[in-house]
Amino acid sequence: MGHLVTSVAPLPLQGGGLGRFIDPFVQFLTDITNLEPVLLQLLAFGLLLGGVYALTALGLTMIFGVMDVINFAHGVFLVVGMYSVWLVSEMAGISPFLGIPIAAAVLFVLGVVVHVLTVEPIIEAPQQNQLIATLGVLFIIQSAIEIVFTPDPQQVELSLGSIQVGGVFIPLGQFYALVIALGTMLAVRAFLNRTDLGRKIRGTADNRDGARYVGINVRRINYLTFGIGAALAGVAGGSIALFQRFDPFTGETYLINAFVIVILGGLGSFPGAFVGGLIVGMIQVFGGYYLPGTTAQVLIFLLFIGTLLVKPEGLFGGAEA
Amino acid sequence: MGKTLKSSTSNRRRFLKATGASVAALTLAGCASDDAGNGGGDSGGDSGGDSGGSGGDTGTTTGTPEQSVDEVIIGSNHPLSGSLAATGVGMSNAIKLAAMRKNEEGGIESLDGAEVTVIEGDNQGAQELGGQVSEELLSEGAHVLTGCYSSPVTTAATQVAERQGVPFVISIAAADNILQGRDFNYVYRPQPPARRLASDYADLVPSVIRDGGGTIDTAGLFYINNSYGQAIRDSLREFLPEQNVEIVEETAIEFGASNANTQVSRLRSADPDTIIATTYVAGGVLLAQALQDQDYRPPYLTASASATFTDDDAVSDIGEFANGVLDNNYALNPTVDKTAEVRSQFLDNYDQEFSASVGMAYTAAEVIIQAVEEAGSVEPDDINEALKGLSYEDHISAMGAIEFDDQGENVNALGPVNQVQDLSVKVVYPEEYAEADPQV
Amino acid sequence: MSAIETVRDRYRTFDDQRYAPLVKGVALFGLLAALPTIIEIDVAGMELAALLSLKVLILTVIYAYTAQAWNIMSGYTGQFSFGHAAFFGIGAYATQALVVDAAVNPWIGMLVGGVLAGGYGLIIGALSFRFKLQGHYFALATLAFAELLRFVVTNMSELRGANGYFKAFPRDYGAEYGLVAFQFQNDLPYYYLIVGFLLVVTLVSWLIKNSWVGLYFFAIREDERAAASVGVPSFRYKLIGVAVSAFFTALGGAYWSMYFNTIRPDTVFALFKNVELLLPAVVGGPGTLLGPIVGSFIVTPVSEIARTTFSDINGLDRIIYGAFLVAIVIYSPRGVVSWPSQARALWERVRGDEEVNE
Amino acid sequence: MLELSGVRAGYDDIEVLHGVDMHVDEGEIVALIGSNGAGKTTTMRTICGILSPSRGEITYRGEAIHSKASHEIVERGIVQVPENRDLFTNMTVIDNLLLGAQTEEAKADRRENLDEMLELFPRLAERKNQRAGTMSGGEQQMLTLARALMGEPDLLILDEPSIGLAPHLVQEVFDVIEDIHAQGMTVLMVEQNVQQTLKLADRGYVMENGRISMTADGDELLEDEGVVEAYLGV
Repeated sequence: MGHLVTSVAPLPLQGGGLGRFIDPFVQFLTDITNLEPVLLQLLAFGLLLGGVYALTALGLTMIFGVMDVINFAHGVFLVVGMYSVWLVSEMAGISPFLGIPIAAAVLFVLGVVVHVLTVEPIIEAPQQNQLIATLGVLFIIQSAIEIVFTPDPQQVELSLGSIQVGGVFIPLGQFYALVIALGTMLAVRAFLNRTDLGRKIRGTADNRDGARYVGINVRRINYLTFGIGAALAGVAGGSIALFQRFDPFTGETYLINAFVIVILGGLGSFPGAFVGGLIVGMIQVFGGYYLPGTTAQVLIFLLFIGTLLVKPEGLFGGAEA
Repeated sequence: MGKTLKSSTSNRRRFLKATGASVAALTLAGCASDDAGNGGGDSGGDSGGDSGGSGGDTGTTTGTPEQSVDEVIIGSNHPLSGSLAATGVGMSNAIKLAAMRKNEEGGIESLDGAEVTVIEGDNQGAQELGGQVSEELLSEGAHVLTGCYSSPVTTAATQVAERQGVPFVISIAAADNILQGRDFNYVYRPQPPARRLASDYADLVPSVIRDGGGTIDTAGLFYINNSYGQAIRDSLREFLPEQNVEIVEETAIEFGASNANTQVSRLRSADPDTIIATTYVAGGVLLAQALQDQDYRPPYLTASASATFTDDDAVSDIGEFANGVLDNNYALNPTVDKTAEVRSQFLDNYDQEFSASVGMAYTAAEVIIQAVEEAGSVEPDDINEALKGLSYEDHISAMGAIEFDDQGENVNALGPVNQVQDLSVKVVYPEEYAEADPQV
Repeated sequence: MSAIETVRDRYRTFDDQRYAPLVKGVALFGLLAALPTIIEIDVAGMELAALLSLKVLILTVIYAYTAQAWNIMSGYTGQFSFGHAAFFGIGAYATQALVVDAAVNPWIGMLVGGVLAGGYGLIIGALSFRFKLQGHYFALATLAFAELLRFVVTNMSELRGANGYFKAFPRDYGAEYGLVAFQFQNDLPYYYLIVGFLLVVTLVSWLIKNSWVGLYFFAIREDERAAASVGVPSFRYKLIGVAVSAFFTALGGAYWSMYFNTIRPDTVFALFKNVELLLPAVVGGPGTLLGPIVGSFIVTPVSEIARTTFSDINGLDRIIYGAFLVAIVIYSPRGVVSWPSQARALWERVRGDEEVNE
Repeated sequence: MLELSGVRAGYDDIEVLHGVDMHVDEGEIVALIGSNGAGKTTTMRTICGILSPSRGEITYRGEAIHSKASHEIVERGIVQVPENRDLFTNMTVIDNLLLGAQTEEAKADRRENLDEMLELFPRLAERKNQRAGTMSGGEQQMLTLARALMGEPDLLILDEPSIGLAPHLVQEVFDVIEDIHAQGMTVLMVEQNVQQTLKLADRGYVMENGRISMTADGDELLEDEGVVEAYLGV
């Protein structure tokens, strides 16, 4: 791979004064002016990572957008999706790809149950109560998985490898996840825009009181929404299981990034989630390449705060879901 | 709260937990019921069963009002639930195994065959529970403590032991300053801490490569961005230049990251002679995956204190690509027969991998047992004196006799060099512990 | 008149007296001060200490303290902060960085931390309130400010990166074990110290609640627009709430760092630290003086009892604890301290019905 | 047709309605008037199940409906034009109208009804693919009314249908109300435009402090001195 070795990033020693903030950007600009081939590779990685992140945010944005509930259990829903796919492929010997719809079904049921038992009774209560209720759900499900499947990491036996397109490597596992993310996004969007139920969900998201005045059964919309949101988490978790080892605690890192994406993209907005995912993915990839340590995450939170302040409705906020 | 107790009780102070390793053994058999079916011929099951009847009865119903010298209680303070539990449970099991083996040999000789009992506490990997669990184990009658895997938890746990004047032998806790400069009188660490592991890397790995005719002038670090990763990184920065290895690239991965693509791109463009990985199991797997995905491998793929390339499961998950990786970490000593014996017993009993970490915990338990044997007493101060003067050679870790300095560090602690050969992890250097020659 | 009613009426008469808060406060803190002794009392062969050790008591009071501090901002002004770990961590880090790197006495470091946290709170508040963030958006913004610090500190070698600090010995900063050094050789003084902290923050909270500042706070919480229309400078008063709350939360972080010996970005700035700090207030009753204290004496012991009772299966205690959280917010959305008044209301409704029927 | 007896309701701890008694008969237009804060909107919200009464009874065609959810009340034929409109502001005019048809019957007819509404309100036809939130206040009010009519109500409840509208639009709204009443729809309305309302109404109720203080025919109320003084500003 010698042809790629044209730029050696400066040694990013942490604690090196102001230079550590400036040098990476100088390096980045130099690489751009030199049209370094590595930029194309990073772009591809950013796109792939962004796709995975977008997928993890879809369910959250749906529940957040329609019901105005911050679902802390979303991360552990992802984990249930991972274990579902793993169980299906390890125990039943079915292809993990077929496990993904099964994971969605499992999560739909789980989502409805969780909603009816914990969120519905306090849907009108102060928001912090819902937050704590879903936190309780997180503890319950996470520990239940831990007890049943042990805390040991698991892995779906599937080596997908990578392909090379014009000098750019594309890891296939993440590529499939990106395809699934796009497909899911389009499918859900079509469902919301073209079906009666979808219209009711959008209406409820738009104006809950309005929905009640026209006679929409808001309770039913609530549990369906929660179920669909959870099912989307199932799809996301199942897709992640295609390329990543996981344990009962894997969901937590995804959860925070999913919040960032939901806000970046705008509550309830699916294209927004996609763009938000791409932004976070790109920052992580380019930031990870040029900046020392995990400083990229600092940028992500700064962007998050900036969005909240300047455009809290998100990039796609206010637009139709 | 001890795992050996079958009935729960509201007063743990009065109501001592199940005594006698016989009960422990029974519980173990229960846990590992799968193995008990086919592997029950193992002598441990029999002897446990023999004495179990009476011992179990008296143990759970009456308890012992005072410390008596017919049993020695080791308190194991580990994360048995939560995100660290995957390793923590294995470590605690290893400590139970050490007790069981001692009891099979007839118990503590110098105490007329007193049995070794292990009581377990779950610190959940939480700093605020470290001290609490230590106290609980002590109030349940533990004579000596061990733990805790996570360094902040260990700090809290050892503090309690020190204040109460009870010896604490650290099973694993990597942070250097747990002991160094703490003025502890009761805390010991057989394991090489982070700094020692990194310095062993610098001392050993380049010479292995150079002796084999290879060149290692530049290195790229790949580390997990938490305290353990940063501690190793800082020490490597200090020690590698002394061995004429220049660090030309550093890249960090976040805990729980989904891939290592960017990091590998970065390492790839720096193209060092070696990549040095310092990660938990997951991070190393991601590294291997991303390296393969980008069709890149430096001349030497190495690791320092990385859990990945000493973990049989991870190595088999990674497959072919793992072959040849050089890793320095604490390791089991393959040159003594006892290692294989303990390993197979552990696998039979717990259906878990006997990893280097688990092995280190096993050694910590043996250190405790040996100290009690030499003390001939369960008095904390007697055990403590024994630990101070201890020189324990008959252990299964790949290091010299375990002897503690004034701070409680093992002067002979060592992180030898392993290599993955034919998908199995082999110690290759220093020669006294090597089971195979390094392939460079 | 039944005996219960007599008692109730007497209590009401007492409650109206001006000295009532003082008497209640003295009784409450007297009880807290006596707790370490009480738990050792042997009743029929059982000690409370078997359930609640001194360490658990300390933890309980720490969280009562932080929840009380959180309550000043979020309970009183209604601005729900989900990022108090930021202030907690700043307090811990300022104390340790100064004591370890510059041999500054931890009490001074603690105050520096308090001021820094107050400043950070003002920045968060000024930005958020200027841009009119509310509800979930405000909660997420505060969370982001806390997470931001976690990653900043992790990547800053000046603050020892992810490795964090180990507490120095008293002799390293020219002190001896004791109050001045903020270090003790056993837990009991630590307990009384945090009870003292709790007393101070509760007093401050009470003073605020019973002053015009508190009146403004409540007005803002109930209806900010209406408050503004009658001339309450809501922006300024919300900032006061944040700053006071941040300051006291930082002192809690300082205490934490001295008691637990070591801090790291992923212990004091942890994601779930944000939850732990405020949970007692929500469970007990946000916006009330007693809520955070009562809440903490429920949350922490319940988690502790679950842990010790269900220890046979690792992780079961978290299931119980999670179910408990769900149950408490469903059945008592306004907190445990509302139980007596709810019971009274129910009682009066029943009686009211009887009167109507007569 | 609709009867409220002893209805008490409110928000959280604050009771707003202290026992409301009123009724609406089939085919009537009934007006509810009163000063701000008297409890008119609370009454409307309680009838439609947005709030549930703490005491008292609401019956519709002999069936108790006070503990029913809002969608069940809509199913029975009561549809409201709420005071603050509660439109789906991010959705198109068409979507808003389609969402108005929730009952089975309304759904079956919704294509026809849609055409009818677009005919009835030409402004809406012009903007049918525009987002509701981008329209003017008058257009939004038309849309709210049209959305309610899409539900094919038997009893239409109007809460301040002319609020904030330009005078010529107010007249338009009243014309529409008169029109649909003429087609046989029962109407219960709250209006600040008291004079015009009472002229239109068969009967009126005056509400004060959460209670009905008087009731009479529309014309009688218009002549009542107290009412004239309090609500007509003469």
